Amino acid sequence: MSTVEARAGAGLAAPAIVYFVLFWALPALAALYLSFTSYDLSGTPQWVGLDNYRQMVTSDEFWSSAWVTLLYTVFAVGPTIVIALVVAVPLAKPGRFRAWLRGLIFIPAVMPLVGATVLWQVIYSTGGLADTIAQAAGVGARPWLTDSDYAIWALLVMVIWKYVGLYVIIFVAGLQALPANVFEAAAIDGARTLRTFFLVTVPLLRRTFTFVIVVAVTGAMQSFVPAYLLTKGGPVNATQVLPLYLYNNAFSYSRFGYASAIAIVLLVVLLIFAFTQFTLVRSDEE
Amino acid sequence: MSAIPRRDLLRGAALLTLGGAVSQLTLTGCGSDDQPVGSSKAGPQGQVVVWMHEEPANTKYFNAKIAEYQKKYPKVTIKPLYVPIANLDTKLSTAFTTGAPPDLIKVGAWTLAERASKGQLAPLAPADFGVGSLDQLKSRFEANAFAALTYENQIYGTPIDFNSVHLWYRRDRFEQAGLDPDKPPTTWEQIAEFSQKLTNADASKVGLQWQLADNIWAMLNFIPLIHGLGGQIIDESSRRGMLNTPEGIKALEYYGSLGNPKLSDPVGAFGLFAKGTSAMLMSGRFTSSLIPAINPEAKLGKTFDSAIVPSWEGKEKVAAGYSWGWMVAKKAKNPFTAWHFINWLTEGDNVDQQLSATGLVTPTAGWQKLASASDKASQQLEEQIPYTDFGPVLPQWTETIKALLDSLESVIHKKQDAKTAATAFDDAVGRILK
Amino acid sequence: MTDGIRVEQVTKRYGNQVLFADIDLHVQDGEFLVIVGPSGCGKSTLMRIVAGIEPVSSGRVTVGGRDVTHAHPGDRGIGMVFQDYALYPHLSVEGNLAFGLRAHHVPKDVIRQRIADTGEALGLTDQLKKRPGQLSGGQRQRVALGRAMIREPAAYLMDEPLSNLDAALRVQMRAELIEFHRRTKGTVLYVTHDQVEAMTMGDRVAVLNEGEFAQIGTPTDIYERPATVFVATFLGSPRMNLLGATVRPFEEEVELTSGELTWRLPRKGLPADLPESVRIGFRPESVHMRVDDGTPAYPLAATVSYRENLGNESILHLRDSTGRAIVARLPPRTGPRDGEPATFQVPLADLHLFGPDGRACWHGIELAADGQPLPWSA
Amino acid sequence: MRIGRPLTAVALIGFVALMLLPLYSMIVLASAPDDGDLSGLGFHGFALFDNIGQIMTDGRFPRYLMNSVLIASAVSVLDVAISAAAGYALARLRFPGRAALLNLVVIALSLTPAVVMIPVFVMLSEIGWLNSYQGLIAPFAASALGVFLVRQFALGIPVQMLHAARVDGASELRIFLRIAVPLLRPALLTVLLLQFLAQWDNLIWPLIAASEQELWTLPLALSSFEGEHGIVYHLQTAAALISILPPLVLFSFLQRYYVSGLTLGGVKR
Repeated sequence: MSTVEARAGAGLAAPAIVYFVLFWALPALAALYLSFTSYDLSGTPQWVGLDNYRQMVTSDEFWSSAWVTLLYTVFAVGPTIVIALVVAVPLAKPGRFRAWLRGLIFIPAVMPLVGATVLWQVIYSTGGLADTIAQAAGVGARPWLTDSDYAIWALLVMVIWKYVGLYVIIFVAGLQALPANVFEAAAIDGARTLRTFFLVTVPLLRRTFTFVIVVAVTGAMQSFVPAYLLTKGGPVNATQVLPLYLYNNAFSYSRFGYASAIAIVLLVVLLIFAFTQFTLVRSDEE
Repeated sequence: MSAIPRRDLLRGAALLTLGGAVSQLTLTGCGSDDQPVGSSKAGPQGQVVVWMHEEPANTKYFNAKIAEYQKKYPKVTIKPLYVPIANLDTKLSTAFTTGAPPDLIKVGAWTLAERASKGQLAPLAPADFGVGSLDQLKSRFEANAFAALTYENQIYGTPIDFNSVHLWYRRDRFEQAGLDPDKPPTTWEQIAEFSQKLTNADASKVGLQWQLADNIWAMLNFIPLIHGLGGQIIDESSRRGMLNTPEGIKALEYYGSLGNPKLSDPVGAFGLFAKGTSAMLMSGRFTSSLIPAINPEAKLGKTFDSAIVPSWEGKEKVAAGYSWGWMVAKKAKNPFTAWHFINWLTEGDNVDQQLSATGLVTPTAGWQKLASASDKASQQLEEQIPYTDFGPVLPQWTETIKALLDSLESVIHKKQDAKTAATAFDDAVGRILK
Repeated sequence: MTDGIRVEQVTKRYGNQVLFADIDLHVQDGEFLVIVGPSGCGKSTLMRIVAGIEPVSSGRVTVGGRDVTHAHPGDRGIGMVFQDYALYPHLSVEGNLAFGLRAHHVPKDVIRQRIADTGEALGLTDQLKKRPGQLSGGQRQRVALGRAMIREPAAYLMDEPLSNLDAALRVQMRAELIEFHRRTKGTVLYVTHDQVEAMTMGDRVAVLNEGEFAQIGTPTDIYERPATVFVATFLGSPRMNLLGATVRPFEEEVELTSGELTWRLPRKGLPADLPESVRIGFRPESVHMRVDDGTPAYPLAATVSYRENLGNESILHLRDSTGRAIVARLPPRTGPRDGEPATFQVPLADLHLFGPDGRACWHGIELAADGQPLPWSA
Repeated sequence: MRIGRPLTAVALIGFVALMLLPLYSMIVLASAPDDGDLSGLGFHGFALFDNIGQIMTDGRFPRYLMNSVLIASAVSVLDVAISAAAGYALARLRFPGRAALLNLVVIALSLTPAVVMIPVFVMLSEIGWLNSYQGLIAPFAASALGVFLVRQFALGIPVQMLHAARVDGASELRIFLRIAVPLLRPALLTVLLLQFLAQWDNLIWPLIAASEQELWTLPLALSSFEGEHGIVYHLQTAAALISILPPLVLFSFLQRYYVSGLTLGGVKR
């Protein structure tokens, strides 16, 4: 029996194993090797030992990018999850109207980033929609993308706008799987049910949370396309997240060895994070 | 230092999993591409793959020209690929990595040094142009035309989209500010003075606005300032950053004193100028058609106009220029035909057609006399060519100029004073070029 | 079909841990055998070994005389009913019943016929198109049974099938299962931790503890002649009272001293090699109010700590003079009041003696079986 | 307490309105005949259909759109198949290599795609898969996210049910196809949607892996509106508007399955 099970398991997993070995494990090994070399995408990788890592830890740009990445991850993941959950609770109830609302919120998520960023560049430009709203709100126009203090937040607003719908859908699904009585009690319509929400609904959604957090954090820490397209990492590198710094080093400066070293550092950080999460998941399962 | 042959490591991935048979095939396949297809005897034939960036007007013109050429030389197939401009370099870098690049590329001349230093490009061979010597070839172009296309005394390409940056200004804004629109500023000191008059209280309208947050434009904006003062960005022989000098700091301070970096437009400084938010712009010949495309209400000669690049009072004029180049990959299978095609594009009235259809200048000798070059901006470009500087020629150009951009940005955004920013740049250059 | 189920010399190890070693069990053809034991005793694993869900480490399993030790679960000729039914929630009742037949490529018309028959036998004819989620607990139970039946297995395996039902339904389903067995005469191996199920349903009961069968026998046998302290205390509620005692030969009798109690048992009928230290066992229902009716019984002085009135009976929690807890089960509204001292008695025939190894050395009932007059001393 | 209900509704509609404002602005921009106005609030001229017409008759845009649909569909279907099998096996079967696969999945989840791009590129070039649909599809044929999600979900399938099927005589493959797959449907649809969207947005890979315009995809088409000196954004937003439609159709089609019980291995056991 166990041989049957083992054979079946191996058979079902085989395509995935082949895929992950070919497209991730071997390239990861290549990246690990290249991180100890100087490699400009042509010629021969030159072994340089720990030079890349040494250069990384002494580079202000690396540390500033690491800080921006931390900021970006925390403030992309946190608000997205909170907003998504708060919105998902009333939206999780059945009904055609709510289905429509879910669909509307989801639209930004299906828009290619290339299109979305141009839209937001227009919104954020001087005299654009963001200024109009800010003026109507009495805040006054702001240099959204051109001030290093604002740009990261402007970027985050776009990112949250873009992805919150996706997480709403995941939470709605998670909520709908809860027993109906809990779910009904959890609608936010008063102080008492607000407490139910925090004491009952949120704890019951723990597994959904785990999944969402792992996905959102690993996604945020690897994403560079929004910053790359919206601000090119500027102004004054204020929005240069680590993956963008990596991408620039790899493909603009042809320092593939150095870029690989950054990737390995990111990998280690994310592995620690993922394994922590997995441990939590596991303790949750048994 | 140990070294592993270039692709062995990466190929390992394929070998490990696909077994010997496939790699055997590809290995034998690698060795067989050293026979050039066309030659001066056989004439142009075979396939030429061309990559360039996407630009609607050019795409249309170029496709038409390919059809025309293929009709004339039926044995040739030209296969163009139009890549979004932001991604062209990434695409090229990866293509060169596999050793199977396109035959012909049109890229910014500023990336030439990097590609040439990696041995990716073939030096220009006069024979491919049907001439006996390089000098003969050069004589068919403007005198300064190859300056941007030379690396370590080797020419690697022919110029196209040749530009020298000069001054653009809004006549309407000048009038509103009580300035004479027929007397544009001629010195940087005047520019500063005019800018002051053209800037309103909250700096929502400004005088001269630089093109910010962009590598190549950072260089094009800054070179006239620092070179005009007799300074240098880097010393190419000693490979040192030179911003932390009196000239460098003065240029940086001047750069930081103009415009408002917080103004924002999806088309950057071009958009601000097109809408009249800024009154002056340092830009190239293409500006005359770009501005009305952004804002149809802006009209050349009426709303805006152009002038020669300013100089520092009592100093020589220095203009910054850039050029794109046609280059042929060293591994091209068909270099003769590629160059033949490029040469053909400069023959007859093709240069004239190209200029009127796309606004791209191929600086062949006498181009300025063509019908399509009769406009003011073309004449200004022609006038500036002798004193046009194309900036440093470095394999590490992108990273170096990014460092320059960082320093310029931190000065104009008031994150650092000029001295600190200059030092930061020199340090960065030290690291990059070591 | 003959020979039921045989488990021979089966050993199951997980890594270094031995769950059970060289275990034997024979479920006779047509027999309803219940394995009972506390959770974690290995009873479910044993059943899963028979089912083929768990591989054996060594040993042999036969079903209907056929060696199935290494056969796929689907090829063992067994039908199984799972603890929480394990019905396929996305399939209709029909789909659930047909699943196994389809897997065995039984012709369509045969499947249709068998579904109809099974549905009728189990009163599910009107539910065939419904999904498990739309059924009541009892109906689901019947579907689970039907799924096991429909393939006409040589033996049935039932893994705590009633444990998730509420009390009333459990009684009803218990009756249905007994009726099912009577009707089909199928061989059933039934696992439960519930002693009531074990006692009421099994032709025989096998008590499993820590990987070993403590006793296999008829329910009566197991209740009246528990082979070990474990069996004695596991079956019966409230559990059997146990008092440690020392044994001293005393002329023709044997004196058992336990705290302030001194009971003398006739030497005759007792094993000769009675250990020096034993445990005296008697069930709560064997503690009676003292009456001198001549039945041989031993006195027991104790005080009532508290009582539970269950309506049909009273459970008295007693404490003797040395503070040991003893439980008595009396008819309702009888016995002394709380806090009152009283003297109870325990009939000799209801006594059990267990050695220090936990094995029974003597059951009072064996004397009674002899029909001899029993002396009783004070 | 009852007052809360209309308040919730108002807050909800307010939030949705806020989400939709940029989209409204986008329609305004996409409808403009030129790039002059930036406020994005009021229409000045309505040339939406002209703009869309101009894009669609360009010749390449419809082709890119079709490629995107094709590649995103192929990738997401493949990913669903491979992730379903692997995720189920990881959660519910014991087999040699299980721990290794789980580690691979976590590594893949944590590894920045930019660095794997070059080795994968070289590898595909060695086997001649550049410039082909398979070269665009294979590198995304499975996803760590998909395997991870399916595994989480499959942990919610009671083991008993699988045992029941085994006792019923079903082969492991039959159990996977007839029991696990139907039960995993919500998770599989989620994987389908997530991967479809990821491919819909994939900019870099089609760019570098394909050198034939016939193989390029939508993000490249959108990027192509960006020229050397800025961007033609009224056309680009119009193109972006078109590109919303296919995934939106897919989503509304999936929504009724998708939302009907994605437990993520949730509270049900």
